[in-house]
Amino acid sequence: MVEASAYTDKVMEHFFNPRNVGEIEDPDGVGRVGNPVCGDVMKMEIKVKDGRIADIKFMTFGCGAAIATSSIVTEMVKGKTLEEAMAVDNRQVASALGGLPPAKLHCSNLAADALHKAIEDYRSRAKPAG
Amino acid sequence: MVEASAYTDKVMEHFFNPRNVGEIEDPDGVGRVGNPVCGDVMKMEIKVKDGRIADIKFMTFGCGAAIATSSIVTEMVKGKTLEEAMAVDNRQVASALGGLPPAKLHCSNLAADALHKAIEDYRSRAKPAG
Amino acid sequence: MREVYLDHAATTPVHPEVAEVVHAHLVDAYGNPSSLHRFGRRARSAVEQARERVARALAAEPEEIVFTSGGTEADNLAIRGVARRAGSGHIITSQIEHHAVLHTCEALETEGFAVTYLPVDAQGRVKPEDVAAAIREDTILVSIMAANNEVGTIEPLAAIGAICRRRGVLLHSDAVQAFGQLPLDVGALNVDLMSISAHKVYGPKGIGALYVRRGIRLTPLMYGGGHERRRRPGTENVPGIVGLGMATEIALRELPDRPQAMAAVRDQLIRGIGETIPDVVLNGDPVDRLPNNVNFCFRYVEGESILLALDSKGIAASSGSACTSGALEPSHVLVAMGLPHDLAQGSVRFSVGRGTTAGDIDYVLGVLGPAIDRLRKMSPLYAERAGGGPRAGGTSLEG
Amino acid sequence: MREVYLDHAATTPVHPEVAEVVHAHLVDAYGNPSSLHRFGRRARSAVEQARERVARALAAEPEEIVFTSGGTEADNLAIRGVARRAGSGHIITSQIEHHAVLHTCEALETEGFAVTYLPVDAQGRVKPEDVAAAIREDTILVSIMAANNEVGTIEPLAAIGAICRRRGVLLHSDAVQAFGQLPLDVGALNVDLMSISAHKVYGPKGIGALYVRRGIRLTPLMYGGGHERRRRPGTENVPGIVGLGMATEIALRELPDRPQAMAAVRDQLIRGIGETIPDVVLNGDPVDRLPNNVNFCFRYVEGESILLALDSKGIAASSGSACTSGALEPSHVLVAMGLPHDLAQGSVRFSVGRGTTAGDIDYVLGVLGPAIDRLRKMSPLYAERAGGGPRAGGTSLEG
Ligand SMILES: Cc1ncc(COP(=O)(O)O)c(C=O)c1O
Ligand SMILES: Cc1ncc(COP(=O)(O)O)c(C=O)c1O
Repeated sequence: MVEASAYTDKVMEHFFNPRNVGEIEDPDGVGRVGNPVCGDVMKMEIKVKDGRIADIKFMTFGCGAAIATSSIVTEMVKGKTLEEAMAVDNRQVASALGGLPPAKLHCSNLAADALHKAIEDYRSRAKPAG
Repeated sequence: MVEASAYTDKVMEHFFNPRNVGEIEDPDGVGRVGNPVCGDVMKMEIKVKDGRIADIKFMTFGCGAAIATSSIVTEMVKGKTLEEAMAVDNRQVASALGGLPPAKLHCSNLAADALHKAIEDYRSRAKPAG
Repeated sequence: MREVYLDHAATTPVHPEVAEVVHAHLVDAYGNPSSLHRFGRRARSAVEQARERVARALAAEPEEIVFTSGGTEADNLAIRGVARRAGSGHIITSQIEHHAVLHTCEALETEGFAVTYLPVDAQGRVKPEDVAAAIREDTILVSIMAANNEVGTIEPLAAIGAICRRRGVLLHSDAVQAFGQLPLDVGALNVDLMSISAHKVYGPKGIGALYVRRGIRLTPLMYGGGHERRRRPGTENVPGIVGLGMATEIALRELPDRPQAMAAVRDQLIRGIGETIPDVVLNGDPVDRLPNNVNFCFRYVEGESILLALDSKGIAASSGSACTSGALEPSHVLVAMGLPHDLAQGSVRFSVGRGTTAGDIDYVLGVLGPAIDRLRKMSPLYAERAGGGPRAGGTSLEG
Repeated sequence: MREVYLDHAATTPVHPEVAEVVHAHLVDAYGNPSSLHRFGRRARSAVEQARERVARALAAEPEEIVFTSGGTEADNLAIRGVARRAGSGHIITSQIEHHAVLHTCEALETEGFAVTYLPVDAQGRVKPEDVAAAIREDTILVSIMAANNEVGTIEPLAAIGAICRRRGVLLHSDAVQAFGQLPLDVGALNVDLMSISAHKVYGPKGIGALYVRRGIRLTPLMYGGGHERRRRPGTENVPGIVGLGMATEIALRELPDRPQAMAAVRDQLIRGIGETIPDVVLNGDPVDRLPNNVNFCFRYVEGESILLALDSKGIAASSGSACTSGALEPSHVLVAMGLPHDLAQGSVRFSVGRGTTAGDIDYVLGVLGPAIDRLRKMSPLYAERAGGGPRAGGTSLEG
């Protein structure tokens, strides 16, 4: 159990109204991180157009922090270039939410990792098979 | 400190209205027990007539139990023969008061001892000096 | 907003009669029970009356009751007290005990004691024959809870007590959850030490008691004045003790009816969840179960997110034990019962109370289904449930 | 009958505002602070507000405050916690500490620790130079109280703190009696650990706190949940904690005036006794003395009998520490100060409070003189005082 009043209003707002939930028909890149045995699982799917993230959707199994971080990261990077998106890290995600409880800082804050995986996946597909 | 409500009503009654307090002018026997360093000091003085305790008075430095046991023992033995008085022991004194708190059973319950000392003192005086 | 408190296993609302006597004793019986004077005597007699009430509820003698600051201290005093007194030896407990028992045992292991942590079956029950088999020459104590706080399973305490008595080994039982819900008779159960806590039975927090069978000597946890017959120093928590006494009295008075009434709403909730939400698993024993406990795993979703969703509708429940903070690990109880970690992550405990109504349960059922539904729609595990693996791309990373 | 409570050093009446917030939190903020939901959050924020209040009163940070079940537990946690963490070493304390400190140190001696019990002067004061001289290579802790509970002497804590800081030794102070009566600033005093207890400052019994300077690691007394930053497990005593917070707030608010007001009635009583009763001795320091403390030896009479006489007139006082029960020995504090045992037997402590009036003192003075007189008339020691020995016959027997 987390300590009470651990979450900021911003976390709660994203938890209750998550942006960009779902899956993308025929995504250009998919990133999946986490493991149900350890806690949270996040999946990010992206559509890329002109080197920018044209669309992004997530699916998350996890606690409030996991869902809120997933949601806000999609908002943060939509329309950004892939380079800009790769530069977003979990620390920035946490601070965009007004902070996370200490216990949640690591385990449930994997959204940027999932995003990066999705971008890497896109890039690896874009490359000719080596 | 003793535990609260440790004393019976009878103890309190004797503490507040002790019988036979004081000293006897020219006593036939005197018993003094205890030691201020250890707690209580009791002094019993008796007048003996026809082998009986014709008068008895006490002086006590000590706690409530010490004063009450001194008082009741004088009441118990006044008019009794010396043999009867010698048979009174501290256990009987305590039960005549309706009992004493455990912590008080030994240290502050010396009244019978003081009485016995007074009787012995009387007897030693009565005997021709050996 | 409607508020429905279904976290009575974490703590209970204080009964108004209890709050009243606590307040009265704060104001009127403020003396120190160790003091000789009338203020002290008033406090002393309030404490001793409470002691008699607690003793009566356990079929014990007043002098066998030691007041503590709660269930945790009672558990620590029992186990550490016996162990330190013995000096060395072997302790038997179970894998599903409260952390107050488990972590005390673990600390004693670092101090040279041997500890066996018995497994439990899929319902969370300790097998008496496992206790019998684990007893060694040097076993000094068995500690098995009366009922589990997470899944509500009632342990076969009488059978374990009979074994311990026969083998001459002391038995402690953490009855913090069972007290007030099950009749407890330390004589009939052959229990030598038993922990209870007031705040689980509509009493105040910060006060509990340990039953210590006459003749058992414990090394105290703390040193100071000679309070509680030299077993627990410190000025007595008079209002707390009086509150525990009153809560005990009320529990005893209501014991013929309260458990059945709670079991009725409990069963309404169990039935309702089973009928309206797919892919759920009831944890704990379906029959030998505390009358207040409902514990479900909701597949494909995580427990805390369910709690947040419920909380936003005024419903209070718990995932796992409320006493373990900051932990992202699944409940040690569910893991000991053999649940896979991912399933255990989705467990939620609803614990009803004496004030819970059928209407409360209807309200909860109306909220819960849609909440689970919404979360499952977000869950990649739910989306993948048919295929059994990731739909496309990506690899798994240890989180 | 008129009742005059002059035993505030044993415990204080709960302030009505405190009783009110305790009651309110029993009824309304009954959640478990560890719980995620709104009931838990309400309780958590009440606890954290109280922690801030206590911290502010000591000029400490909130995370440096650990709530305990009282002063006794705070003392035990500080001393045992430091000692067990260190594993071995030497502890310095004084002969006039509360039993919660002394008996903890004695227990640690049986566990292999070395302890120096410093003597005090005739006023009950520890000499800072004695502390300095006693510090060894392996000294792990000094524990000196801020003010003595029996005779009220204020210890030179700042001087001792400076020595300990210079020598790199941790300093614990039992400030249970000083808190609320003297300004306490853990930074200025260089104190690393400080114990307080709510019931001495018009708060509820069964709750206290230990200040633990940031960075100091303690081995806990008990094991269980991760409460109080892993320093003290168990469901938080929310109403008690809130009560301590409120009592602290009131004490802080009244600190500019309360001590002077109490000192005025204290001095009225000291003067009155000195003027009306012969053969008395004021114990403790006449100047560096807690504003609430009056402690006299009445020659030739025994303390308990005085208390009984006062009690029968509704007056509550104490002989020695209220925390030592069943003891017929004279106060260890008076003995350490060099009083002969027989004189020490006749000591009575009157401790005034924020509600004590000049009229109360007049009433006490009217009762006390005749009571002492009556008891002296019964006392063989009084009768013998001129001659200096038994008047006749009889011998002395060890009692
Ligand atoms: C089974 C069990 N044991 C012990 C405890 C600890 O009790 P307390 O919170 O009073 O310390 C609890 C509850 O927290 C419990 O459920
Ligand atoms: C100086 C001192 N330390 C410690 C204590 C113990 O505090 P508590 O009774 O809250 O355990 C007391 C009072 O009893 C005291 O006066």
